[in-house]
Amino acid sequence: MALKGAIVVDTEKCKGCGVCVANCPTNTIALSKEVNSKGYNYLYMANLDNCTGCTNCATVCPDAVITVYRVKI
Amino acid sequence: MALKGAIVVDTEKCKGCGVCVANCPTNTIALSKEVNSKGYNYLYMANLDNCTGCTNCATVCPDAVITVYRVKI
Amino acid sequence: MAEKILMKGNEAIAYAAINCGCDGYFGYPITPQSEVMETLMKEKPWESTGMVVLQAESETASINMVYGGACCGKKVMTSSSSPGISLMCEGISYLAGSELPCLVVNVMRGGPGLGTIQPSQGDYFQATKGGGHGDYRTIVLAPASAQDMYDFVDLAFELAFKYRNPVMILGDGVIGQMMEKVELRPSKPRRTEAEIRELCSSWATIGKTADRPANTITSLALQADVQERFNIKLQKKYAEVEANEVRYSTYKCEDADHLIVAFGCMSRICENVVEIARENGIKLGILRPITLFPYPKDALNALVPQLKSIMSVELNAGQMVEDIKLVADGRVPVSFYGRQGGVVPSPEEIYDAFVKTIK
Amino acid sequence: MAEKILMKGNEAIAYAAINCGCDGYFGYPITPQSEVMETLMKEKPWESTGMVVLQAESETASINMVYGGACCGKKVMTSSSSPGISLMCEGISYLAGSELPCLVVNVMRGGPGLGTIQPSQGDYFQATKGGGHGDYRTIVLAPASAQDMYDFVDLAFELAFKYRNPVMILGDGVIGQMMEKVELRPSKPRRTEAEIRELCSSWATIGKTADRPANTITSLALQADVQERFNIKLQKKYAEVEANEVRYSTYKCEDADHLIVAFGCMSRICENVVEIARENGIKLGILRPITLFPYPKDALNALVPQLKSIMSVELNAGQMVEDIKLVADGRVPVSFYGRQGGVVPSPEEIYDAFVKTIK
Amino acid sequence: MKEEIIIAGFGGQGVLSMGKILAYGGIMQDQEVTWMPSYGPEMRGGTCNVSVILSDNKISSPILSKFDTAIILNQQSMDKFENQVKPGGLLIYDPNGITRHPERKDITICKIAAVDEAAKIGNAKAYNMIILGAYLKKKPVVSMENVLKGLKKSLPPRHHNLIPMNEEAIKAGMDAVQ
Amino acid sequence: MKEEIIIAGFGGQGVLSMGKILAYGGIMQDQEVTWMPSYGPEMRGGTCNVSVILSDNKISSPILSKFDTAIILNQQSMDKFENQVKPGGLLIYDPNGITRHPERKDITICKIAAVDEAAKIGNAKAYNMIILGAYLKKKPVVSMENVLKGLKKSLPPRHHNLIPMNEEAIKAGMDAVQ
Amino acid sequence: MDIKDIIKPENKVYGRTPLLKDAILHYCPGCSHGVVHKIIAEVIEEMGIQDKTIGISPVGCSVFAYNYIDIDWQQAAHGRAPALATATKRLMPDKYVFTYQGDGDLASIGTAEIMHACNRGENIVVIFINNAIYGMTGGQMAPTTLLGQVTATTPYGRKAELNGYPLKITELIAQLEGTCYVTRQSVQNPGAVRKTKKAIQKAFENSMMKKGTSFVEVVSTCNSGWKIPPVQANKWMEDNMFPFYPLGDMKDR
Amino acid sequence: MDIKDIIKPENKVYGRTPLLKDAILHYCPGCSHGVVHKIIAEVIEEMGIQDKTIGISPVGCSVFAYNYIDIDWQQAAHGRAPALATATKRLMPDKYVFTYQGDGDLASIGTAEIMHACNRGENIVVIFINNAIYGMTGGQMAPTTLLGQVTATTPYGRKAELNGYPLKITELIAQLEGTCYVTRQSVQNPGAVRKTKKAIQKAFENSMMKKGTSFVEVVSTCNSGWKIPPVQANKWMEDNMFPFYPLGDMKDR
Ligand SMILES: Cc1ncc(C[n+]2csc(CCOP(=O)(O)OP(=O)(O)O)c2C)c(N)n1
Ligand SMILES: Cc1ncc(C[n+]2csc(CCOP(=O)(O)OP(=O)(O)O)c2C)c(N)n1
Ligand code: SF4
Ligand code: SF4
Ligand code: SF4
Ligand code: SF4
Ligand code: SF4
Ligand code: SF4
Ligand SMILES: [Mg+2]
Ligand SMILES: [Mg+2]
Repeated sequence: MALKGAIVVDTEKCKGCGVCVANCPTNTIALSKEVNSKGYNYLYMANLDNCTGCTNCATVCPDAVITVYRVKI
Repeated sequence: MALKGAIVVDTEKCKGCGVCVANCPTNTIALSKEVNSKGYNYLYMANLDNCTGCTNCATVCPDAVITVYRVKI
Repeated sequence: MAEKILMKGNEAIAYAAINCGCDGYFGYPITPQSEVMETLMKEKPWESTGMVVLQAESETASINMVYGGACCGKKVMTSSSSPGISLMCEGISYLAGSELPCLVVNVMRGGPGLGTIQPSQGDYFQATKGGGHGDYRTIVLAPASAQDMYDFVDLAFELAFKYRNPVMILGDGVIGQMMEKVELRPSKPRRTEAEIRELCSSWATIGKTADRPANTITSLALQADVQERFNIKLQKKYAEVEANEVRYSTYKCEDADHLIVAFGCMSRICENVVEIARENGIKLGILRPITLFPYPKDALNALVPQLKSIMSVELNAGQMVEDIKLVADGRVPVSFYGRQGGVVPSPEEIYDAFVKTIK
Repeated sequence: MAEKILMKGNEAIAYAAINCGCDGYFGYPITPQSEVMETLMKEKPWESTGMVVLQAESETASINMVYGGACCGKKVMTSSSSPGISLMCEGISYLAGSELPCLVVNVMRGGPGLGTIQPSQGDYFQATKGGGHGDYRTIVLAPASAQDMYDFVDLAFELAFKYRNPVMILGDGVIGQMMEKVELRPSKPRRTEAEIRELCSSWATIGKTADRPANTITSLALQADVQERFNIKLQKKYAEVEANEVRYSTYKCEDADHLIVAFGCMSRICENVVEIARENGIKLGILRPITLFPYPKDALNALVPQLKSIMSVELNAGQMVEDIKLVADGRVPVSFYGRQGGVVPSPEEIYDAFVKTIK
Repeated sequence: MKEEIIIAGFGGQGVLSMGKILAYGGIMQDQEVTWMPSYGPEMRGGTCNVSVILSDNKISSPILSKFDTAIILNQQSMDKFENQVKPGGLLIYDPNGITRHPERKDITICKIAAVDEAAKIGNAKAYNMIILGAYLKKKPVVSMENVLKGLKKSLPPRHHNLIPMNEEAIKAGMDAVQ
Repeated sequence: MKEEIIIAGFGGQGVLSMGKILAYGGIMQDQEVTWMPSYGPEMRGGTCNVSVILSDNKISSPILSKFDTAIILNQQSMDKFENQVKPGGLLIYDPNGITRHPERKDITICKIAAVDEAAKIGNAKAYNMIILGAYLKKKPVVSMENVLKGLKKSLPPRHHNLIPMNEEAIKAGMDAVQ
Repeated sequence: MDIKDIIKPENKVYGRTPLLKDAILHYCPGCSHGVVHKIIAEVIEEMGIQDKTIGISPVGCSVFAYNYIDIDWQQAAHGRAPALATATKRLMPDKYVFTYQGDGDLASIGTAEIMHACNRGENIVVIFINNAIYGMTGGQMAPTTLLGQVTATTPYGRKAELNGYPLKITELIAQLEGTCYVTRQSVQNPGAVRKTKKAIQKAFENSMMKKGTSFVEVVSTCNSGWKIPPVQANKWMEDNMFPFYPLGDMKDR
Repeated sequence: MDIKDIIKPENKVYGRTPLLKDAILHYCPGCSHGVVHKIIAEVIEEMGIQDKTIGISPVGCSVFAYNYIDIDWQQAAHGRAPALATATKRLMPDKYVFTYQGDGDLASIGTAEIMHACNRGENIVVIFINNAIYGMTGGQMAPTTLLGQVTATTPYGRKAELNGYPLKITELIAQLEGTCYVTRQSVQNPGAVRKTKKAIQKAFENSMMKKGTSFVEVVSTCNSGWKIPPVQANKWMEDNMFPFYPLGDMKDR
């Protein structure tokens, strides 16, 4: 049984610190080239398929802008 | 060779606390019945002959009012 | 008739605190006011009314404990003497800036520095113009007897909560150390949790419930305009205090040609000066400001037209005299007589000084 | 011509300290003045002049380090901003009470409490009437430019040693944070041990030698009469300071019908108000007190007869205006315009307020 | 009636509590009273005094420079207070420890060797009560009944058993002066 | 001559140092200058501005409510400062990150896409120098020579090697506007 | 499986706790304060004690903690939070009272207040954010700054002779009779975050058991003050702070 | 042999050091302060450093130390002596600088100042008179007051829940990196006095060797505050204080 996950990022509140990226075990996420209205390169799911929904990214996010979803498949 | 001692007390500065008396190994000293001008029962040599000049009394005196003399006999 | 007990002004503060439902006292020993905490510790109010009494590690800690307690809508207080009050300046500024009710008692001694432990009124400026930074005011009550010390505690808490503002009782070594008869007032219970919730739940930190947004006690505003709006609100409150809370008494002012203004212990001593003056055919009266902030400007102003002179008598180098001059505004000569460093002048001495000013 | 360097007022304080032979700086970070210590730490004067620079654990510690250093006849200083200065109130009272020379810099921010870090002049009362307890005074210098910040450091030490009294430079966030050209003055070496011995051996704690009795720095006197004699001596000294050390400047006062009194950054801003007024045919001038204690009473007094109005312009709720009124003494109407909480008014705004007062 | 008294001696002679009993006595007979001590740091050995006022009317100044009565228990206090007795007033003193006796002629001077009296009744702690007795004999400003009431008020209940002993000492003091 | 400038954007865009170089340039040509920053706590992300005055005469008020020139680098600053440009004045802005372009008709408005220009010369850090160039092109209040002298003064010696690169960026900025 | 099918309420496994208010945290990107705020909010939520919890914020970057966690807050003067907490807890013993303090606030100006509150055994929780610097005022040296560390007031690196030694205040606190639980944690990776959360929960629980003071140090980063980007800052912390400030429980009674 | 023959200058074996001024100490009879003053004066005399020694007196009974020991003195604000000493020593590194502080002064209001001066390793000497009470102000509880001990502010005896625990501040000080010598002594008998004197001398010597702070605690009596006569007070101290505050060196580098 595998886990499949997805995250939703509140991009306006993301500050592009990259701490989540460094803690993602599946290389799912990256910082965008674009900036939000605060001038930050916000987080997005670069490799949609990789995410296992492990919640690591959300756990370490200082701004609590990541919501994690997971299903068992 | 024995030691013989004597002390001189600055009776006006003595406060009659008795700490010296408690620390004299030879029971030489005592507090007077009379008071000095500050109202204290000052120290005196009650048993002149006992003193060995060991300096204990002077060492513990908080008011540094005892001078100790000693001769070897 | 209520029982009359012989007690020091400092003891009166302690008994009054227990009696008027004070919730907490936080203090640090300093002469001449240590009897306040000592009396509380002897009385163990935590076993009777539930009042908390704590010896803090310093005056800085004391005033910040008061800050914490005041945040909770509790009736809390501290007491100290001049150097200790200086250490509270930051804290008092915070309390005023956070609009918190509390009582600070200063039993003044001679300064500056370590000074002397003898009576003084050298902290008038500090108390009335703010020892701490920024534009704030504390309501300042000046007791002249042990009974005042007793009565002003309850009054102070009433005013503190009415205006959500620190109140200071500005006594001195004479008033703190002297024993007099004190008549005890009927006792008030401490406020219950429910009463506090009712009275203070719009601001106090008593636990955020679902029916209201979280309360925050703070004196911080990063934006200048936000801070300014707050400052203006504060000033409005102070204006209201000035309009409503002036307290003073007069003695033989009806026909007075000359006026002594004096507060605290000096107002009593000056009553004897009035007797001497009147024996000598001089119509002298006394205005005693009971609140130093708000200052009894109107009362003084109303007397000015009938007066030939005003003399301020203080245990300092001349502080309240400035507030008198601001009211007199050039219409009548204002002089000053004071002793410093803990020396308390006798009525005769003051009379002699007074006579010189009118010659 | 000496080099002119672009620097913040805060940096100017640091460079001036090194340059005028300051022996020690003790401080604690606080906005908007942290650049003072940061600049000193960058410049490492301990390697050049031998000046000691130490980050203390608090403002309380800082001012007491200053106390210790001042006891040794050294040129020592601290700097802080409003809440930090409140924590120094006890220490400053001790310094004054022990007649010690030192420099305290207050780069004022908006209060009360934590307030805002934006510019303010809300600590005028605290600085001039004594934030601490007891009757003491600090000499207070009010800079209006980075150059003033630079120049006043040396001046402050001169005055501090001349009168053995703490001197305060009372700046604000504008003056501290603004960069301007500063002309550096010829540098003075730190005093040598021999010079200090020569100058201060009658009082400083530099080691008791056989040729003199031991020196004790203290502000304590148990007997009230001893303390009073000391207090009277202090007051005499302050009177001397008032007689000799008043500093102020005037701007277009010769023909002025109206006067603005303003200090620090506000005195500069008000120069623009004068321009606007004169364009509108109103003869307005400015008196800028440079020393806030001693206050330029005589200068102001001399102007009163020619004036139709005086307005005090301050970044607070109205503090210096009291000192103006005490001089005006009812002879000319005195009004007040102020902004608070860190808001700095524009010349236009002040002009509008001024015009209303003379209508 | 108004009586202004200074009581002065060493710390430890019971000066303050003597004043307090007197003040409480005044309260018992419905008078106004003030009790104003000299106060200092804790360290023992210094002098110590208290001024007490008993009055039928409100008391203005609790700070006095002239007294109706001075009760003086050591030399320093003699030096300080002898001249502060009002003409016609009373000076009571214990000659023990006094090196210069009072010289004024315009006041009543009364000696009470209270140390000796205390030794007589075998209670050194009753020293101040003996002095009080001497004073009350000279100036019965407070009745014995009210003094005892005052004593009761000023002592904590656990010391009420000492009241009879104090009464005895007061009486001894009364008897020791003319 | 008197020029009153506001430079406003995010912290990190080099707003303060741009102002500083300009101020130092003024000093190099013997003018009076003031440089007054908005200041706040350290936390990143807020807006940040500095007003600079260059003047041949003594400068009274360093606090301004109207400016000859506004250099605007984000939307918040546009909202705040567009209306504070004096009639006939100059508004320079970087359209990058601007959602509402300036609307005033009584002032000169000048766009400079400095982010793109910086990318072109391959040096994102030179962003503020490009803006400075654009400004100096529009208002040559300080000569290039004095700007470079100012740069030298405002950079610590160990960074003097960066001056040529900065000069290049200023020139690129000059070229990027008409 | 399409992402749309995953992102459904019933599949949510982690989200922002409602105890965090909607505001954008004013902290710098990557700042540890945010993580600690979040887990405090989660603990309060999970324990169901929102209406019983009083927070006391310091002077320091986290002065504005009150804007983020949806409980009643007191904002203390610099260093004095333990004094406020003492009074608050003694006057309302049925409340959970915690202070949140930086290293400048707690270990420098507030040394006396924290030592004495802990020594009295006040039944409060202390959360101590040790980022080895003064963040708010622009990166000056803190008592906990490491030797050699560059700050605005130690531009050449902290030197013991000039600036004193880094202070292990937590080790001292652990020895005070009044503390019942003293631990040092961090929040740079998911495991660390979870441990810290557990520690904070335990501390809150202790405070109702009259066991004394619970003290949770969180070794943290201040990337702005350190002038190191967030991810590298976490690495720097592991490499430099952890050897000097080793993680783990120091006391648990 | 007649006493007259013994009392001759050449036979003098112990007398008042000339470093003690002629004044009568204002201390209560039997107070430990006097003994410690005396041995400090002796050490300074014996080391020949009168002209190089600066003393810093506290606020407490010993505020007047400057009236007794014939050296230059600074009188510090309550608790702040270590701050004065820090500046004094840094500005005049060739001087011997010592503070003399009571337990209220050092361990209560002055906690932050003593901890930080010691942690910075200031090259000063600290003499700490622990008499477990506030002597000067009339016998209130000190941080070092024992549990159960009766004082003016703990009239029923100190209770941990109400008044906190007695603080072993010297144990904490010993752990600070900046201290080189930390010892606890007493002065109730000749042997103890001699040991304390040696400790003080060593502390003074250390301060010129740039080894850091030397800290000498003297467990003392306050017979007035304790309301126990002097001789019994010494006994009470041995029976009650020594078990909790054991004598001896805690650190000697
Ligand atoms: C009495 C006082 N002194 C100084 C300051 C300035 N100040 C604000 S925050 C701070 C230090 C912040 O450092 P820390 O406690 O470590 O918190 P951080 O910002 O690192 O989280 C200082 C010194 C102040 N506000 N009040
Ligand atoms: C700021 C301040 N707070 C309080 C006091 C009052 N005070 C004087 S001495 C003292 C405590 C003395 O106790 P300790 O330090 O133990 O010395 P001891 O008298 O026992 O030798 C206090 C609280 C003061 N002078 N200044
Ligand atoms: S940790 Fe949070 S704030 Fe940082 S980049 Fe990731 S989502 Fe954005
Ligand atoms: S939930 Fe786990 S796998 Fe998915 S993005 Fe976050 S860290 Fe990566
Ligand atoms: S120890 Fe000294 S003061 Fe005490 S009784 Fe003996 S001689 Fe007198
Ligand atoms: S010198 Fe020794 S023997 Fe002589 S009196 Fe003193 S203690 Fe006794
Ligand atoms: S300055 Fe440091 S502590 Fe403050 S918010 Fe930024 S990273 Fe966090
Ligand atoms: S009160 Fe205590 S410490 Fe003070 S002098 Fe008396 S015995 Fe010594
Ligand atoms: Mg920090
Ligand atoms: Mg003590």
